[in-house]
Amino acid sequence: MLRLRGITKRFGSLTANDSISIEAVPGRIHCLLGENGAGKSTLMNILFGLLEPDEGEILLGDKALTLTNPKQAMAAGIGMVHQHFMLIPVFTVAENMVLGHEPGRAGMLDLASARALVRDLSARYKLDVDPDALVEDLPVGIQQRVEILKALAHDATYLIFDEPTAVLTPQEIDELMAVMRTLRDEGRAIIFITHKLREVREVADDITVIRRGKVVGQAAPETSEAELASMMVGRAVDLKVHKAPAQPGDDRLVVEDLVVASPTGAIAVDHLSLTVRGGEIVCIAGVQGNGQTELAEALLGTMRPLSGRVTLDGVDITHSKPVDTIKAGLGYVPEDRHRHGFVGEFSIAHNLVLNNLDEYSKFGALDLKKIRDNAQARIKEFDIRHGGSHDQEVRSLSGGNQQKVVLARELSRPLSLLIASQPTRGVDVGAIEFLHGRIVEERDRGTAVLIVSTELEEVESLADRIAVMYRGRIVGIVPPDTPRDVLGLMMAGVAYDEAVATTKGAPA
Amino acid sequence: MSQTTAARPRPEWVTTLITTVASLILAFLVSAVVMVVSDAEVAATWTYFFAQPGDALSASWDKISSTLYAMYVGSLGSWVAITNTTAEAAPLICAGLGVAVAFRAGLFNIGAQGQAMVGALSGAFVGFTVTGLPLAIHLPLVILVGLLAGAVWGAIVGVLKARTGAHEVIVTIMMNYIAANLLAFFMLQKAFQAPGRADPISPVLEWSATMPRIADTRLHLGFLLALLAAVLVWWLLDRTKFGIHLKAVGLNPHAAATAGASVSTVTILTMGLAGGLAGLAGVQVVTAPELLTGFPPQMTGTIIGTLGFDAITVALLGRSRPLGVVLAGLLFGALKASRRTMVTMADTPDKLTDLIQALIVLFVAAPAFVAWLLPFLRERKVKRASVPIAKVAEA
Amino acid sequence: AQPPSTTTQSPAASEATSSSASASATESSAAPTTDFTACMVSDAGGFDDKSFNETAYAGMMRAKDELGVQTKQIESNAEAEYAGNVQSMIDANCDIIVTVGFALANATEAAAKQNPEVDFAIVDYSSFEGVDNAKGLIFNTAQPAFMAGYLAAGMSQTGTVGTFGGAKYPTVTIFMDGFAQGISYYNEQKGGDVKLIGWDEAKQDGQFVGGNNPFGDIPGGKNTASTLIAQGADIILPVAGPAGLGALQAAQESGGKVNAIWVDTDGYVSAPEYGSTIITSVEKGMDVAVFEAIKASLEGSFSSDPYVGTLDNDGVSLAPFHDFEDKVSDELKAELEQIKADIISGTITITSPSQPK
Amino acid sequence: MSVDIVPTTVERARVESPESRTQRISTGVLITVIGVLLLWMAFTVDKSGQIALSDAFADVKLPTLDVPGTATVLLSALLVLGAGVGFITGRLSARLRFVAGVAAGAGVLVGFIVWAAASSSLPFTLTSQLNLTLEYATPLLFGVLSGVLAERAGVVNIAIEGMFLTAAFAASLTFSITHSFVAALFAAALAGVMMAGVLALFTLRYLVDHVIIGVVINLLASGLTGFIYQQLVAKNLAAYGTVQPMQAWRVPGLESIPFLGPILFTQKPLTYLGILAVPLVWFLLFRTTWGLRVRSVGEHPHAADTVGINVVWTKASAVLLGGLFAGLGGAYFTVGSVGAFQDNNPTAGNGFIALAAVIMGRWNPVLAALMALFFGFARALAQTTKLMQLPIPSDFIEMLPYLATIIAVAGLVGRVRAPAADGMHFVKSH
Ligand SMILES: Nc1ncnc2c1ncn2[C@@H]1O[C@H](COP(=O)(O)OP(=O)(O)OP(=O)(O)O)[C@@H](O)[C@H]1O
Ligand SMILES: Nc1ncnc2c1ncn2[C@@H]1O[C@H](COP(=O)(O)OP(=O)(O)OP(=O)(O)O)[C@@H](O)[C@H]1O
Ligand SMILES: [Mg+2]
Ligand SMILES: [Mg+2]
Repeated sequence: MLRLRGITKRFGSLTANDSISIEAVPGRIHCLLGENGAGKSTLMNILFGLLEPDEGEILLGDKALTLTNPKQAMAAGIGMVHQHFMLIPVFTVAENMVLGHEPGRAGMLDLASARALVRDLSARYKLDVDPDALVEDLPVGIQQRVEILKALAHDATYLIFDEPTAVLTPQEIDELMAVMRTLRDEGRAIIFITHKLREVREVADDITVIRRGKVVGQAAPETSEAELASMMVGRAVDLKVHKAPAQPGDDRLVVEDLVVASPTGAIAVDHLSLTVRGGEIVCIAGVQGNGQTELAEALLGTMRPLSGRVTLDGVDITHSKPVDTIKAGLGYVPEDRHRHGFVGEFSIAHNLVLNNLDEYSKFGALDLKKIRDNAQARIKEFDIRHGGSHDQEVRSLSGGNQQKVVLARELSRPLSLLIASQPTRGVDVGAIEFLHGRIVEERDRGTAVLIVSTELEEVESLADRIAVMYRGRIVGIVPPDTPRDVLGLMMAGVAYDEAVATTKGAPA
Repeated sequence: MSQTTAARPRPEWVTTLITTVASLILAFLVSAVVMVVSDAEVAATWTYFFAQPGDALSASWDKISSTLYAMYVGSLGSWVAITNTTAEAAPLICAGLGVAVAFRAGLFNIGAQGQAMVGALSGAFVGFTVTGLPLAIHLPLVILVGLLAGAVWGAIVGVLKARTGAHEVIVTIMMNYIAANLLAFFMLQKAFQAPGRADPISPVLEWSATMPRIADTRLHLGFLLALLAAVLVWWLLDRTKFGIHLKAVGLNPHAAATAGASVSTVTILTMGLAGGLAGLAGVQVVTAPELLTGFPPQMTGTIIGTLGFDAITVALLGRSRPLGVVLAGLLFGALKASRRTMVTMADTPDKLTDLIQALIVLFVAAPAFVAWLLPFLRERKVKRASVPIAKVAEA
Repeated sequence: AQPPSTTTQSPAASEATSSSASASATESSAAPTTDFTACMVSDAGGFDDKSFNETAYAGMMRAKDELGVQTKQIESNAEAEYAGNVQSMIDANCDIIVTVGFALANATEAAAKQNPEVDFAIVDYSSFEGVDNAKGLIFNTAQPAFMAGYLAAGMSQTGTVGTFGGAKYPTVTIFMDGFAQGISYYNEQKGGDVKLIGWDEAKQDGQFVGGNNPFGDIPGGKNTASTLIAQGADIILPVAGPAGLGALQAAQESGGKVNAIWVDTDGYVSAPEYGSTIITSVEKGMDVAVFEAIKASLEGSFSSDPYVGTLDNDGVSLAPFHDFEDKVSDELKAELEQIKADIISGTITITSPSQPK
Repeated sequence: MSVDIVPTTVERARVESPESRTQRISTGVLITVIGVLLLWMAFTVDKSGQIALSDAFADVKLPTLDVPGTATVLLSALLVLGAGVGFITGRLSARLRFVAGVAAGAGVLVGFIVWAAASSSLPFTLTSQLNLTLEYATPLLFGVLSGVLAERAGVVNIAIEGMFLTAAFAASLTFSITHSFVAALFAAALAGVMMAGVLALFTLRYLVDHVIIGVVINLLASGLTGFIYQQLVAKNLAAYGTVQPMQAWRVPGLESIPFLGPILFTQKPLTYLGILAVPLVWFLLFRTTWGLRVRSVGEHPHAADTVGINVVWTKASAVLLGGLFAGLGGAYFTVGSVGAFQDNNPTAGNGFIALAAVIMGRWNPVLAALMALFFGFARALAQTTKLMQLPIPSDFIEMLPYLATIIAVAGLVGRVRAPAADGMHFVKSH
């Protein structure tokens, strides 16, 4: 049995872990719950030797462990799947698998046995991967598989899974649950972190809830989702989006036969056609990496389509540059906000006008007062929490507030089309409530709204219509009340009718 | 009460000021050590330090103090010396701005050297071939031509980078060599040579193409132009849409593109601007009058010296901020101005200034190192009120 | 920009110059007997260029040793420093200031006009019109180079000889012109067909080390010489300052198949490690000229008439053959004596656009 | 058990993306323009060109080839034009395009060399050309390895020049004192490692921007060597500044192979060392555990950290080994080729050219070494043809290597992908 006792970790003045005690018992799955930034990953990183605690101790049996390095953790039988991929994209699966514990004599790299190791492991856990594939060529689901195999490679007794399901399809999640159960039955201890309460209820043997770095309680697997959510956040949360039925108007965005290739030449969007009307929300559901990003970028103009036609309110914008599509009324919330959403080193005020500078200039010079006034207004309107001034760098804001800056910028000018990719990824529950409300408000103003999301919950609660995307094509457009199993199968490329038939045939 | 005041963290600018001053002092200290160790005569006195410590100490002190005094005389010791400093600083500031502007857009412009060469060559050419114009027209024309030539030279790099993705570091290095060869070629053409001479040396520039100066000093219009350029660059970077786009491209090109900035246009214009500023620096070199002669040095193949490379150091020390570049330019200008007196008054090789420059930049760039060397500079451990934001690579 | 000329430094001179090369203003330690100060400003090469700055410097050092004058000097690192450096020597109360190289002409002229009480001398530049306290020191090196060309043509086994310069300056190409004409003269006299590569006299273009540092680039000099050797040249005249040392290395590596003729000073003395490959040298007596100018200034006999070094006044000359004393035939030696006499008497005229007028 | 419906790898139709299309067409236009130029050059010559296969003083004289001028240049021009048009029309498969690229390169070379030979009364000396190539490339080979090693570990290395310079000085000084090549090389390597140590210390420990510290090291090297030279060496050249440069070493037996012998087997020991070091570094990087770790810290240091690799030391080891190579390369500028250190910038920007070769060679030691050779070849070509009195001013011929490099990076190499974490700071945190 592995026990953490009184672990405290501080980052400057922030106490990420405040005297936390939990334990991992072989043969049991222990779920850790907590909102964003609660300190779950920090605790796990301490357990894996990546961070050293300021106070507290780790006990294996009744022997105290000093973990200053992952090597020691691995030697003690601990394995970890990290929240963010810890794979090297340009290495092969086999190379990633053995990195740090390379087989071979006298410093030589023995790739043959690395490959054999991969094959062994994937046969043993029925997780199929090609040892010679480059990780960057693999879909995220398979990359996650590699991560899991990597954690299993040393035959660890104690396994940490830090949010492994965030990037998986429902089917893949089922598969992972099965693997976890197998591992538990083999007598391993698992610590499992997830934000999806459904999963918790499905596999957990024990549940611990953490809030602001402190353990706030234990729960039984039978506890209801609403109860768990309020334990996490510390107040009652309304998980439902309230919206009136859509009043769709004219076609605003019309995409016909669009083909987009990635810079490497792979067809990412494959003869896709889609129409979004004013006053409706169309959600594109799909597993990450099926062309959603390229579609959004092609609409914005940062990628050049190979063929096809895009019109916005009747105006051809197929080959328009971002500067023109933005002028034409396109609001764009990118998927990866750190990379595409804002300039971290710029102030909040500047980021709030970044794509609309002409509006805030006089005779070529910036109108500083207008920019400042705008910042103050938006900060108030969107409740952007900052450290004191609108001159603060955006990178010093928390993730949720960064996302609010991006949305505030896009929603503060008249739009004809709003494209938002993963608008609430990594945002806490309270903020999600608010942002969803704003998006619905934008719809009700007659704007065409296109949401790209991999979160089925979000898709279901926002969409007026759901377009399921698979390998660059729309597999089908379905109403928002379509069952999850059907959506899941469609996201794996199965056509609607067939998916309905399959789920009927084999009730879950 | 006093307890709370002590616990308040220093404002950032105070910390910056302290470390910068400490860096300067450290750089001079280390240079002094090198100076003593490598001077055979002085070093010899240290071999019998324990017998006669006075000798070693006084010899070392003489060496160091005479050098420092000579440096003071050369750079600040008189009105003329001060204007010598400003005259040396002017081209450094301009070229430094050229490097700095590119840095802000995420471009490493090693090409200020070549850009200054073409700027100097074309400016000088207009300066000695065109005759009969009044100063009010001729000099601006010379400046404009040199600036444009530099801009074109820089923009070529921008175009290649934007259109083909060619790495600007490679291209600017190569463009430097090409500029040097072009310069050598033109200096052998009759049209560029002083009348009656086959040497690669140009005629003296027309009086009307020379920077006006305050009589009997080296304070000339060029220095004001350099300051003006710094103000303009500041305005452009901080107060215009283009400036925002430029900085955005430097900090996060993806976000800039998403926000509607054209990364290629910004790249081309920035390299053009950078080249123009370096070209202006070249013009400064060939139009600034000498104290002795009253006219500028004649154009030759190597007139630019190492200006373009010094400019990189100036930009780095100035942290790519216009004000920083001006201050760094003045500091390095003063060091340059003191080289002559170092040699004539203190018998110290003028290469020492290179060493001092390198050490200054090193210490300024590594505050953590300075704090390690001088632990007493460190702030007393207090619980910070604000969480420091280290730049953490996103996984 | 650093004009022609080459290495040089006799062992004795090298003692004298040993402290020189430091870029420093050294007060003479050899007990000055007078408070007369002679000063020198280098061009961009610096006094440690093993080349003409250093030769000129050696002249000043000789004045220090033999006349007991005090000395000061300053190096220039770039063109933009010339005027300032000359000014700093005026500020240092010098009595005569020697500037080295044509590039300093304007600064020297202005300084001379503004400071009539100071004497000036400039190496490789003629006197200035209407300035009577500045003396030009120039050298008709085409004359000994003519002799060297004749000699090389007579000594070549392959019938091909080569030359190259540092950069295409008149002070460099004058050697090459003289050399080329010497070879033509040999072909004319003997009906020979000796070919010169590296310099085309008619086009006034040829082979130069080039680059940013043409006179200091030893690898460049060596590679340039290698290409000449690859083409069959067995005698090479490098006119490239220290870069010419590369040619000596290339010659040495050929194992006796290729030899060289040095310029500026007697290479056998200044670069003894390559003595076995040096047939002779085209000497340019800068040290003598500088010494004489300082002496005249000290003695009050200074005039602004240009000093022109010629075969006649021994300002330029062909150095002894040293190791090649036995290999040069007596006949050839006699012919060279005759040529020298003919040049002095004007029977042979050498034309070069770079010649001092 | 659920069905495995997710494919293991993404296999999708591949087409030409707009980016690669632009790249292909600009390459094609570039090649075509050069082809047209060659075509015109073909008609400026009216005699045959002579290509000498051995130097004038070689022990074994090989015949001089007599190549028809106009015809050969014309043929090369057509080859180049064909390749260019092939690129533009886009009819070529990827493999054919590679072949066409190589053919165009060969065409340009042959065309230019024959044109030069035919325009001149002198033969083109091939042996000397190739010898000079190695001469110029030797220090670059070492420099390139230094750059590749550091940058593969994620440390941007613009300090190669500074390492060269310090090592050149150290080698010269040490040889002057000890008269031993071994000691000189040892000192040079040590100097390189020390400069690399400064780079490693300040980038890894004090988190200084890699570019800044690189520039500082170059300046520091110039200041230190220059100052000590003026203070110490110049005052006693006999004791501190006399170096007998390294002589070529003939590989017994192999040196007498006609043509190849005088090129490949009559070189300085440092040249052999440089050539051998390339496969060695390749082997270290791609076939050893250490190499895998070095590449991992250059791509994703946090991932390496999570498997227990000591990121900082791994990076430091690569940078230091790079310093050792740069040190050997630096020695070439003094004891390796011309003798004593001169205070006139003896390394002449070669460190920067090595850096360019690293980028052009896509951070791969073998490709980068080939780029170093390419650069050496271009400089040698300028040197060889300068003598031939071509109808181009020699200053323009000297631009050849630099123009060729720009054409290569702009037209052929294009956008390159650096190691993902190159230039980033590693702070332990998750
Ligand atoms: N290296 C660090 N330096 C400073 N603060 C940190 C560091 N690592 C984490 N934090 C902060 O500590 C807190 C806890 O972070 P942690 O990653 O453990 O949260 P989490 O519970 O895993 O959240 P999520 O659900 O988003 O993964 C956060 O506020 C985070 O910003
Ligand atoms: N590496 C770090 N160093 C210092 N402070 C940090 C660091 N990372 C985050 N913080 C601070 O910690 C606080 C919480 O940040 P964090 O990004 O974890 O918020 P969050 O709401 O959990 O967002 P996300 O879900 O995107 O992680 C913020 O005030 C932020 O400034
Ligand atoms: Mg978080
Ligand atoms: Mg986490």
